[in-house]
Amino acid sequence: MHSNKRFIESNKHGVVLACFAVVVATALAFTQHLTKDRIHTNQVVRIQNSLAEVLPDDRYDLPLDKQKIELPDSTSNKNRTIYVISKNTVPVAVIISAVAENGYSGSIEMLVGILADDTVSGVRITKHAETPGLGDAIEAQKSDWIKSFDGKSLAAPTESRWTVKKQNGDFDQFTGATITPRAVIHEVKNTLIFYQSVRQQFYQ
Amino acid sequence: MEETGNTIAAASTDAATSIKTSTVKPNPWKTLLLNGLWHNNPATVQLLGLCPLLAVSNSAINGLGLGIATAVTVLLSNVFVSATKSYLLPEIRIPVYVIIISGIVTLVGLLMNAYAHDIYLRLGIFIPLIITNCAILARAESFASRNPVIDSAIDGLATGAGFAAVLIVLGAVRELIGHGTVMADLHLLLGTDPIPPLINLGENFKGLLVAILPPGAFVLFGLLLALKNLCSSDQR
Amino acid sequence: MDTALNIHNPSSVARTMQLVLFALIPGTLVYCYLFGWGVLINIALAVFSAALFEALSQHLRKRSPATALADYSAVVTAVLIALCLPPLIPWWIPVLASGFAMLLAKHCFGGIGNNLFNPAMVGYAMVLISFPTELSVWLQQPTGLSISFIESLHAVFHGGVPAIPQWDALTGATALDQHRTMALEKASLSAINQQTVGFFGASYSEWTNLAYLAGGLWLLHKKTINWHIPVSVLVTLLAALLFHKLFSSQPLSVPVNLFGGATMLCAFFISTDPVSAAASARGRLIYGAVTGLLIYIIRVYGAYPDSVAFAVLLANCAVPTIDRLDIWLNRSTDA
Amino acid sequence: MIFYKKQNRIRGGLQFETRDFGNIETPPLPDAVNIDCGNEAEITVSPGQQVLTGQPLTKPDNNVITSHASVSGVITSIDKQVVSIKSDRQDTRFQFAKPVLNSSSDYQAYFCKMGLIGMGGAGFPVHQKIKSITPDTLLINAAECDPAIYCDEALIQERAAEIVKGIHIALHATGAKNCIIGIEDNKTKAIEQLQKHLPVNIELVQIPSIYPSGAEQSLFYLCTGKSGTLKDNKAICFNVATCYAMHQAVDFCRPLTTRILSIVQNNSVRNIEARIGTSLLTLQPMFDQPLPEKVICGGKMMGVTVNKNHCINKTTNSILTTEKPAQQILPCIRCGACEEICPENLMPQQLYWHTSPINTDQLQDLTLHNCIECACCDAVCPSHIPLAALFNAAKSQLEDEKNAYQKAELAKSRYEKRLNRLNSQATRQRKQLDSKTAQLSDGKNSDAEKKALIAKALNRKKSKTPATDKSRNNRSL
Repeated sequence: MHSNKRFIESNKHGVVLACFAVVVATALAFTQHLTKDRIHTNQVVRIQNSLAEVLPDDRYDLPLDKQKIELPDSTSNKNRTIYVISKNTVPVAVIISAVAENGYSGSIEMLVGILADDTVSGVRITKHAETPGLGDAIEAQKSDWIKSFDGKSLAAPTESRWTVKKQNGDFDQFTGATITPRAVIHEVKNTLIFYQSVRQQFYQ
Repeated sequence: MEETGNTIAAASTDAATSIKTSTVKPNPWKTLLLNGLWHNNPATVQLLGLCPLLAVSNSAINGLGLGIATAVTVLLSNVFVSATKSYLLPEIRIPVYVIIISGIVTLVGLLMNAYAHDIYLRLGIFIPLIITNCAILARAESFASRNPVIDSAIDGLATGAGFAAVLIVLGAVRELIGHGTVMADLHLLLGTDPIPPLINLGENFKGLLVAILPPGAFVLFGLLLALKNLCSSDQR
Repeated sequence: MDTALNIHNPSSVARTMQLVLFALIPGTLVYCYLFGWGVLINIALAVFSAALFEALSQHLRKRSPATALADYSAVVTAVLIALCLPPLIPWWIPVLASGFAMLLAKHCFGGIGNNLFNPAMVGYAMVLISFPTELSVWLQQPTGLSISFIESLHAVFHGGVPAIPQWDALTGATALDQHRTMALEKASLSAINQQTVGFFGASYSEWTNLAYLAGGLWLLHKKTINWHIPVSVLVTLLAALLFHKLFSSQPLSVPVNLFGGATMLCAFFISTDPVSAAASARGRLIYGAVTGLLIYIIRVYGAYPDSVAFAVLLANCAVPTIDRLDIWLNRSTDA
Repeated sequence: MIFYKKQNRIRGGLQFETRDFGNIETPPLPDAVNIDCGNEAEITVSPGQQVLTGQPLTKPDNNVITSHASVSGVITSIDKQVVSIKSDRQDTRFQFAKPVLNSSSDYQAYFCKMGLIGMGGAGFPVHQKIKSITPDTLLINAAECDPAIYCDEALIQERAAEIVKGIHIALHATGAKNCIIGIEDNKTKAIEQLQKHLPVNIELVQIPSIYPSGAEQSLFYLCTGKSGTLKDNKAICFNVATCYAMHQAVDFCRPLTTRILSIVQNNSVRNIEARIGTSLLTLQPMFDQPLPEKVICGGKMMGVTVNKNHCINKTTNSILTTEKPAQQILPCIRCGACEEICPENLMPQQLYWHTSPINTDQLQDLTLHNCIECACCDAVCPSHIPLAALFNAAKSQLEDEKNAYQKAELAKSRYEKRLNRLNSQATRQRKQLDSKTAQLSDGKNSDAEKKALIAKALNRKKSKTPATDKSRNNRSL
């Protein structure tokens, strides 16, 4: 008899818990439904903004993220994400994701925008763990250094000058940090070489 | 802490039931507000929720963002817990608190994701982690579950505001020392056009980078605690 | 252990600190000989500001400022900070470092004897984290006294030396930093050695390290410091380096790491600070080993070129645990 | 005689200084002496009484130390167990009968009568020491207990033959089979003298001249290599001065009325044989300079500061006028010097940390109870922290706490026992009651019987009530 009473007792707890769970779940489902579209828009806008940073404004049709493809990079055996940018359905530029593995502390992730004339339209760092105050000058918010890639191509400057000034290159180094900029420069160059190998796939 | 919760509960119910005694005692709502904001501040007195506090307070706007999220959560959870306290059987009260709090946090997270997307991304994991902020569970258990809805709401508001205030102050100090600005990027929260910072020491200001890095958070929070204790001891 | 002391050997905190200062003289002189007046200017700035901040903290804590300055501990802290900093660094950096050391690391914890962390290293780490750019500008070649005192003062207070137009070319990373850069870029060990090794250690800083070693040995001889910490730090560091050479493909030069950076300064002067080190002989051996291992780990895998400050501070964190462990070990061996 | 150097060493410790000094001097006979007889002794003399040198002042009792007049003269006053005697400058000796000493108990009684105590410093009565143990080994302590005391060294240098006689008496009195003498290796003259007089069956062991090897525990370890207490090793220890006193007592029937002590000053060391009860002021001629207000009695390390009118007693082994310079106590810098020097392998620095405020558990973990308060740590502390004094205070507080705890435990167990007793009593009563009720309700008693019982009870009550009412009324009136 006693155990029976306890059974009812514990069932009662279950029921109360379930009620709370249902109420909360309903509220959440409702909110999720309300915010779903807006959150999606936010995400799209965000990706577009980051892609747009490496491209001048007037050369593409929205949305940027529709033309997303993955291609293998034979030199690093990794897949690269490539966004093909079109204007009036004609491809005008590509944005290629790149990862510099040999940063001062860990790898540096970035996006490289390349126009149809094979010049760099822009480079932006998306993720890094470089020393604060020293290596983080690669961020566009911290310094203009990253903009020194704009308009460069594999032909100009010549391959040997794709390095820091200390090694007779065309690019500035930062005071106290050479590894970080060198890693970025090296990776942009690699990306350009990769771009050359796959170029004909976008521009028939 | 539980004890203080009890005394507040006792004081407020006393005052609410008998008007005669309330003339002798200070206004219970004022007491509740003062407790949450100063005397029993969750961050500087109870030292609860320090992980998010130290992690995200590297700028005033981050502090404000997490502060609002936390304050809303503690306010809503206090109200909910207080409103449903008659259904809260002792054996299942903690699971129910967890359901309520995690539901509210998810809700706040969704809303922030939708209406303050940049701040949401900046705060990252610390929005869902509000659930683990023991200050909230502590208020639900020690106050809301044994006090009327209005009192609980005020208590939640005071506690949340107290926590948010510490976050904002610490964030502002760190931002000022580290970057030379206060309240930069306010537009990220309001979703408007860029707003200039409240204080801007200029481009040439050489900030102490350590202030916005984690070690600086510990040092400055320690100094903030010392300052708070100094003020409290002066009052005494 | 049979160390019976002569009772007539007068010992006091002030005397200990004075001996430490004496032992730092050869290292300071060599440093000056290599890199000129900037070193002395750094020391002067740091000592002066440390004395000022010490007096200020004593005053704030309602104690007599004079008594605190009498024990020379602030001076030792300041000199250690100054010796870690690059010469010709802007004047406000040694001042700030001294301020952090005295106010935050020393007096916030209750003054001499109570500081959990080595004050000099707290001060240095604070400025290193805050101003990495300034802290990584070292004179690339030994200038000796070729930069005059007035020019040095100008460089410290206004930045740059007007008489030397190629100032930027003159500055660069230390041998240890260059070693790390080249290792990260997968240069060959021989190339690294060619670039960074002088006669027997890291180029140029090998001489300061040798001078610190000499001063440290003198301190050992005077029984001002115990052998445990220096031996433990150096042996562990050496063991870790050799272990790395055996098992890791990443190139690494043992001489540069052993006679480079602040290795010897750390082993004999920084980590031997008694207040922030472990209490017992066995504890000090463990403490030294922790420091040595951390120096290796942070130098090879960390984000800052020389890791001594961080290694010492992290080992300081471990001291209470080491002390507890020591009591526990004592009890279990007694039982 | 076996003579060798032992290689055992204690850990840490302080090195001795070797200082030169002349022969033992005898200061002029004092005009008056003040002899403290101790709190428990029963004084058998009265003011105005004439006493002779060596005459007992108290009744011999196994539990106390017998005191004797150290000069002949008239007792001027007895104040708080201190007997003051005005000397008559005759120094006439009180004659004791030649004792018959055949057994250990004879010796005990005789030593008690002659007021012999351990002269090394602790001053434990010799008769009690002999009574407490039947030893195998007799350890003779020829080492000084403090680096700045030279009285034993002087005694050995001049009176080695007498000491050896005393050792034979001690061997006889204790029944020990073998005997070891421990002496520091820097006392070359004293070692020479002992070597001259020692018979073959006594070992002379040189120990390193490091403080605190003179403590009997360390000395025993250094001489034998055996650790553990003396009692565990069936050993007994006497100081050389004690042996000398035994010789004086047995062979010349002289009670303990003088003692040899060192006067240590900045420029000189003198050893004097002074009468017990002599005031330091009357010893002024023995000092180079005017006596300072305060001097240290009992050695540099463990001595205590006393006033200049202090009187010499049986345990006064030295007077230091070299006062420690008053140094400011600074915060501990954890340099670890104290830990290195500690002969007991303790961690004084950690102990110090836990003495303010006292952390009982930690202090016990760090084995504070093993501290011998040798004050080596004080001597090396660069911050001049009086560690030994702090440890002494902490030890006594720990002791108090332990006692209080034991008392509380005792009271608790008493209370629990009482509670148990009451409980069992209550259970017993309840059982009795239950059995009674069971008897009443088991059906044997019919309803009528019950009614009758009730009525009977009611009647009983009725017959009582008026009386109580009346008394109540009376009271209210």
